[in-house]
Amino acid sequence: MPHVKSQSHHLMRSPVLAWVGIALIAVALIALPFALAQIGTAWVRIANLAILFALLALGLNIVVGFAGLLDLGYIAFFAVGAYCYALLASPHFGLHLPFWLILPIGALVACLFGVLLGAPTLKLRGDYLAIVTLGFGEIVRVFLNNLARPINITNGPQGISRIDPVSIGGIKFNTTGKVFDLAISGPMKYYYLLLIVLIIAIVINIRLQNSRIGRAWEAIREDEIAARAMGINTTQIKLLAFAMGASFGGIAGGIFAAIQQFISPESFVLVESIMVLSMVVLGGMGNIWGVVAGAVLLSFVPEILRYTVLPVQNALFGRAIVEPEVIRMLLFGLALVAVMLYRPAGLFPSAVRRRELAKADARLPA
Amino acid sequence: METFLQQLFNGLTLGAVYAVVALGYTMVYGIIQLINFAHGEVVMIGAMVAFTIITLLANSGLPPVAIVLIGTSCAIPVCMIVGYALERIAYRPLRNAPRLAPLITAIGMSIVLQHVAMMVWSRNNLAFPQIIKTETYDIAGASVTNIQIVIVILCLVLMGGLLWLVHRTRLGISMRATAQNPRVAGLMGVNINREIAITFAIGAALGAVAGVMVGSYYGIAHYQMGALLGLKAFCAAVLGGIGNVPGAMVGGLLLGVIEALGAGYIGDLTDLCAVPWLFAGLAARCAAGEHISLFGSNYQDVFAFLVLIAVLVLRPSGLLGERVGDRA
Amino acid sequence: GKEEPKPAAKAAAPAAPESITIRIGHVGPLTGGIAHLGKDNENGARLAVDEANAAGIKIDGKAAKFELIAEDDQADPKVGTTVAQKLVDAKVAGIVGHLNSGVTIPASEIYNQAGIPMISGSATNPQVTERGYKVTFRVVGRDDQQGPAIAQYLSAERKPKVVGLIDDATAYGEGIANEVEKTLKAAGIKVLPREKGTDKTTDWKAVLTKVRRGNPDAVFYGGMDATGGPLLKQSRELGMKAVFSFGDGACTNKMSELAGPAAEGMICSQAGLPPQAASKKFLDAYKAKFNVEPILYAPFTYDAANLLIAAMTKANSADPAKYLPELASISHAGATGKIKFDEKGDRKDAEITIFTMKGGKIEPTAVLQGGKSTKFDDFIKAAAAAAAPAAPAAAEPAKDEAKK
Amino acid sequence: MTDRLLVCDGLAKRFGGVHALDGVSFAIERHAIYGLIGPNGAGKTTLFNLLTGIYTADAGRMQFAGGTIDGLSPDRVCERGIARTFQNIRLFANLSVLENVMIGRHVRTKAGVFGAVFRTRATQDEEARIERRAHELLDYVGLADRANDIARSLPYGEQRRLEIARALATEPHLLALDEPAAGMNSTEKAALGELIKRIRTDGVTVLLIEHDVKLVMGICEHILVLDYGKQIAEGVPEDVRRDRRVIEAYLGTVGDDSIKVAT
Amino acid sequence: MTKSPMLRVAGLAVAYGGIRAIKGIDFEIYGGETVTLIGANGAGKTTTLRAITGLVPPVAGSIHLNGRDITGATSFSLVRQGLAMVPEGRGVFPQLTVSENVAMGAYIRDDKAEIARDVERVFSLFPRLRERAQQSAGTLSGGEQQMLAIGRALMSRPKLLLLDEPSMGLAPVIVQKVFAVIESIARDGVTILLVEQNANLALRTSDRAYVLESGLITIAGKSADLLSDPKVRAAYLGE
Ligand SMILES: Nc1ncnc2c1ncn2[C@@H]1O[C@H](COP(=O)(O)OP(=O)(O)OP(=O)(O)O)[C@@H](O)[C@H]1O
Ligand SMILES: Nc1ncnc2c1ncn2[C@@H]1O[C@H](COP(=O)(O)OP(=O)(O)OP(=O)(O)O)[C@@H](O)[C@H]1O
Ligand SMILES: [Mg+2]
Ligand SMILES: [Mg+2]
Repeated sequence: MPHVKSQSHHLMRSPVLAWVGIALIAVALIALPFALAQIGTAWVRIANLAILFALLALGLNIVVGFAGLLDLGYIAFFAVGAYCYALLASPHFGLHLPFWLILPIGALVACLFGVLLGAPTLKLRGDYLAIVTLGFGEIVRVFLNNLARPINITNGPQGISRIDPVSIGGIKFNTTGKVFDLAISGPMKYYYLLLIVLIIAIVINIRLQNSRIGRAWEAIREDEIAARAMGINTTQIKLLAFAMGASFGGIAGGIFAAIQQFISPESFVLVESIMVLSMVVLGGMGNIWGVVAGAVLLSFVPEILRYTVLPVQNALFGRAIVEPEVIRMLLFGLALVAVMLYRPAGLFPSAVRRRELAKADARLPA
Repeated sequence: METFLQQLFNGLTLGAVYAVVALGYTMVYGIIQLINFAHGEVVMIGAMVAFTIITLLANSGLPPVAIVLIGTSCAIPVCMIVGYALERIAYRPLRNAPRLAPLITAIGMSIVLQHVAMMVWSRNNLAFPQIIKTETYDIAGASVTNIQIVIVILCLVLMGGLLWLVHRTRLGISMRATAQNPRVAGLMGVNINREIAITFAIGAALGAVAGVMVGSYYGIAHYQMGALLGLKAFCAAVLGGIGNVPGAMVGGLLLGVIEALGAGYIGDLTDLCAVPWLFAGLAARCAAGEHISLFGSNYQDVFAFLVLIAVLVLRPSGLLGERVGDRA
Repeated sequence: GKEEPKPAAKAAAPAAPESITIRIGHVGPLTGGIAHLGKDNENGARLAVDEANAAGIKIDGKAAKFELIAEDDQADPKVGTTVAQKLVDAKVAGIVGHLNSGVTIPASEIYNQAGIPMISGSATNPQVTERGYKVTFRVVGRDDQQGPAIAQYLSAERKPKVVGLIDDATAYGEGIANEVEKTLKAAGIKVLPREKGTDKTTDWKAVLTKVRRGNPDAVFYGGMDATGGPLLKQSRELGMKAVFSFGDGACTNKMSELAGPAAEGMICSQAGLPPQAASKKFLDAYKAKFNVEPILYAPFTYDAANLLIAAMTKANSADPAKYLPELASISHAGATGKIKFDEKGDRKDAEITIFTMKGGKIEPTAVLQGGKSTKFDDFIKAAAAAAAPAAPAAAEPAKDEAKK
Repeated sequence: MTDRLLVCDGLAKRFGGVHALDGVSFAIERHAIYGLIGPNGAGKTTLFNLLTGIYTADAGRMQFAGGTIDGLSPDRVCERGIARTFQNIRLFANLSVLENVMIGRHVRTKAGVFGAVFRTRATQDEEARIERRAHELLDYVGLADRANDIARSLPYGEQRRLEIARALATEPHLLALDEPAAGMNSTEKAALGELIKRIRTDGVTVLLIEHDVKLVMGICEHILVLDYGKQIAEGVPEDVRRDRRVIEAYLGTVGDDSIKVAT
Repeated sequence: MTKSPMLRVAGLAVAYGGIRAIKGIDFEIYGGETVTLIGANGAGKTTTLRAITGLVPPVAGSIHLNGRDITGATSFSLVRQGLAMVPEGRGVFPQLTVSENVAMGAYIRDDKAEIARDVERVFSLFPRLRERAQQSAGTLSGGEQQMLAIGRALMSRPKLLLLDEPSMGLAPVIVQKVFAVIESIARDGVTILLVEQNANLALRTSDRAYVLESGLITIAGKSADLLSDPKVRAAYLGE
């Protein structure tokens, strides 16, 4: 009989070693943007996007991975967060609230939207829930795209520009600054900001997962009827999942708006929801580290391909045989397929998913 | 009234297109409870192949209907092969994997199919040669074209054929049996793999027909055309109750009509000038003959999705979907 | 494989140590729904760069070898900023692009910080140049130049009483439709409530039926040809007789392919002078090189790239800081007519050409400039007379074309 | 007056044309083991589903521990003190045995998001208590050494016992067991019978659906027999066993003799 | 019975994800026999049947049907060789009607007239099914579903019928009925392998029996002998 050990047990085995490991990782993460900047500042931006997506993936993981609710409209919460920030810190309404004030507002509003989405859909399962959430995502986007008349709220497809960059304690995040003799570019500053937010998000995720709430999510994912019979208020617990997931999206959206300084509804299309979902599934649903890895991987792979496809072709054939962007997309698509074929439960499956998979005869009668 | 009738015809045609694509989703879903997210791409390939053939033969002197038929009969086998390949490569190995795994491979295959199509047929919007003369008929003041009529009829015929196949033939019964319990179906002597492959091929053939329909009705094909169409059709299938043949039909037609009526009437329904006492400030502008609508045709998708959500909230397994009561 | 092989560069490098490589970036979507336009834009810029290389331009006394770095922004603002940074990292001297306004705006923040000039050949949203960035330019007309122009032409020439307005709910489509609406209303013409589809809509019948109810004499659609074609076709199927008019996004020959005979008589506008008018040379070269017709904005990106090169040549430097002033004050006869920038970086006195679909091809009918409409033939004559010595190459072949 | 824990009055439930339950009334006394038998499709499981709020009754009233439980949602019913097991085992199959029982503690604990995220003292204490109690319960049903196994990997009989442990974790007054002995052999059934008796001794009232006549007759004080949704007999095992209608509908024509054969 | 066995299982081992559920068992069944397999929960009875019908691949050993090696064959091909199974939990097709379920049993056959005759036979064995012919199988009660599963299995005219716990969850009356039918099938010459928890009943119905314990066969013999074997009585008959 296989014995299950919670993941934390491995780390706990030797606290000293664990701390050394953590310290090493911390140093590596702090040094990372400098290393990346050596190759090109673009890589720092890519890293930032990767972290942003990791935040989104962590949020979606609560809904999909923990609670087992398939959500295809997750990007809507990202959009809500981004628009909250944009409306409260741009010339559009002439409001310029500080970053640390808007972020919680964005999280709260996104959270409300999460409940709004969750409430009518609680009875739906699986693919039906997927389609409703998808519809919800589209509804939010269409509203953002059209709330420009009769009263101009979102400025419609034109988007909102000149959004305030993050500014904390007088430090502007969009310009290059100096710490001692070290030049720290805008993207680098955002990297550290994002990293801190990500770490907080991971800690929250881990703590939620190993809590009474986390167990309740697992229960409804495994068997909703049994969960209800065990006294779990599934309505509340599902709404909580939607709300928590949505707040992560809202926060990520706010930071996104600040980094881009321009947002428009076309950034919040269905494909983005699917992308985030792919990160969650491909990384390993339910496993926090897997999900983060999935986000980082799917953010980096296309960019790495962008940098390598053309040179590789040139080296091999002396010229581009097939257009690089076509190859990039083909390889990306194939990579998605290949990973799932070889690791159907994701790259780093959670223990629970692995067990699901081990049940080889999933639909054998009783 | 004319306008209403016109909108109804508009919606029915659009809905018929959705319905045929939705049938493809439903066939596959019906048998392995899998959303074949790459079905839209199969439709696209169907349109593209037909485009190539029809363009080649456009000036051959053959009667236009013959050309379209030849185009369709070339598109069908190609799509069937694509459908079969999809099943073999992306779905069969994952039959026992967690539910979301095939979703991701489907997305991957969609990307691949799109970009292969882009290599073959270029990035451009391809204009279908308009070889079939559009005849417009006047029905009680509403204009309907010959192509529209053909589309709606074809859609009904296809559904009828599928219903017959699924409920009256041995293949159909064994397909449904496989859907409900593949292993026990195997114990009855059903070759499940073959059965599933056939279903994919049938679904893909429907996709091919849909592709030709879309291409020749709208006159345009593009390597990404499948995505949105697939999405809408998928919604239609769910609306009707996914896995259910008449459901796909009803869902498709309904979605088409909802969209048309939505586009046609949301503006009127939310005309602020209709309730002048509510918005006194707008009185002057309204008096000038302006219509100030809160929402307009731009919200037709919202409208469609809201109806979809409302239907699902009231009937959690779609309009005609079997309510599989979760027995405790 | 349309890319040029580069063995020549390798061979030339050791022989002429005096050469410098100047990188010019081009960005547009090469994948996604409007990838064909992105490729078209890239081709335009590539043509300019190849021509410059063939011309053997010398900068700072060295043989300048221009290298076009083409990137795919997927029409996605996120990707756009990443790619922008990649080009900045690659130390490009200037940028041609991006295609979409929505991507151009955030990307220009990055170019602005890096001080690298950027010229878009297709971003028409006013916001692109409204933020006071010194390095942001465009050679295409703004929505608020083009929209009023086509509206003026429409109201002056066709005298409609009621006009229906449809757009595709994109920044471009809605933007230009808004401008058209403003101008029409100012002219006292009744405008029906705005109808919208999306940039992927192919079934317009519901929307058109609604518009039909208002009995418009003319309809304007803000959107691209891929959606405009079906729209036009379906309007005729619904028995609509109104004149249909479009902005530059749908001002292509594709319209007649997509709409068939229904396209006949539609009118549309393009910023600048049409290639036929300004430079047949461009058309021929493009066709010769890529074996296809330019689709839409290629002449503009061609001009944009040429502008960068011309400014560098004039400043005798590829250093952005040095050639930027030259660029800002440049006066250049391009494939789309004469180009000068105003202080915002927009094209000064941009002409807008009005086309009419005749026999399946769009043909220029009038040129609008500063609110004044001139018949195309008259304009060509006047231009030929006035500028014969200055830009013969530009005007002469155009005249031939116009006479056909 | 005897202490009646559950009183059901005129319960009815229809599915389309099927009268799954048709005016069923009965009462269960505190600390009893109450049997519910009847042919397949008689409505036994449906009765459980009404009781635990999974279905709502078309008619009838249910009084539990002095208050009504009509129309309560399953989780509220559980909170009131009714726990159940399922005919076709519904464990959280991919979770560990221990986790399954810990989830059972959900309804008696209260830590929320705040507590989880900030790991407050109170939350940590509560977690420790949950885990300790779960281990105790596993020990109680004899699964102590299985705590870390995955629920699905347990043999049938142990899965049944785990379901009981999970149900007990909710601290019920009434434990409703739906065919807990299905698929067990005689020896295992006997052990299960002992467990049920012990649960009752420890103060929990038991409502038992079972087709194993020997087991039912052996441990129940009182038995209700349903057929086609109607109650056809009620009483002590000896009487029920001799009831003509029960023999006809359920036990089989050969009467007592069949019981021997069937066990 | 001196002929070669109809079914011969030799050295069979089956594993689920590395854990062996069957650890090498040998047994055979001769034509016309009814053989019972008893054992505690999780002993591996179902797994044995699954391996025979090709639902799980064995990791070792061989299975021969009528002298032909069928190890690792797909289940649909085995049906054509005369094998049929009533799976644990019945496995009716819930959304198909009773008639369609019965028709599925004859999936491999083409002789319309004969099929009609067999449908008749099944309906006369289980009159209840005739009453419910047009009802979806999912709405049948447990006992009716069990009858349907048996009737359906008979439709392929099997030579070897495998039954997995046919009495599970059934009311005593129905259990009697089901066993009566099994006996009548056996009288018609169908070879039967019966897996049962209700050891008493199973041993009374069968000719020979095997006892499976933790994946190994520990006792084999005549059913009547096993009924009186004290070890068997203690472990499986609850005495
Ligand atoms: N969700 C449902 N939808 C439709 N019919 C149902 C549903 N639940 C139960 N039934 C029907 O109600 C009747 C009673 O079913 P129930 O499950 O209560 O029987 P039972 O007494 O538990 O039988 P068994 O001993 O076989 O478990 C049956 O005819 C069954 O088909
Ligand atoms: N799908 C599976 N995955 C993992 N282990 C399994 C699986 N199916 C059965 N097992 C294990 O294999 C062993 C044998 O199981 P099997 O179902 O064959 O037993 P059985 O004798 O039929 O028992 P029962 O009386 O409960 O039906 C058990 O330990 C069981 O837990
Ligand atoms: Mg029951
Ligand atoms: Mg078994």
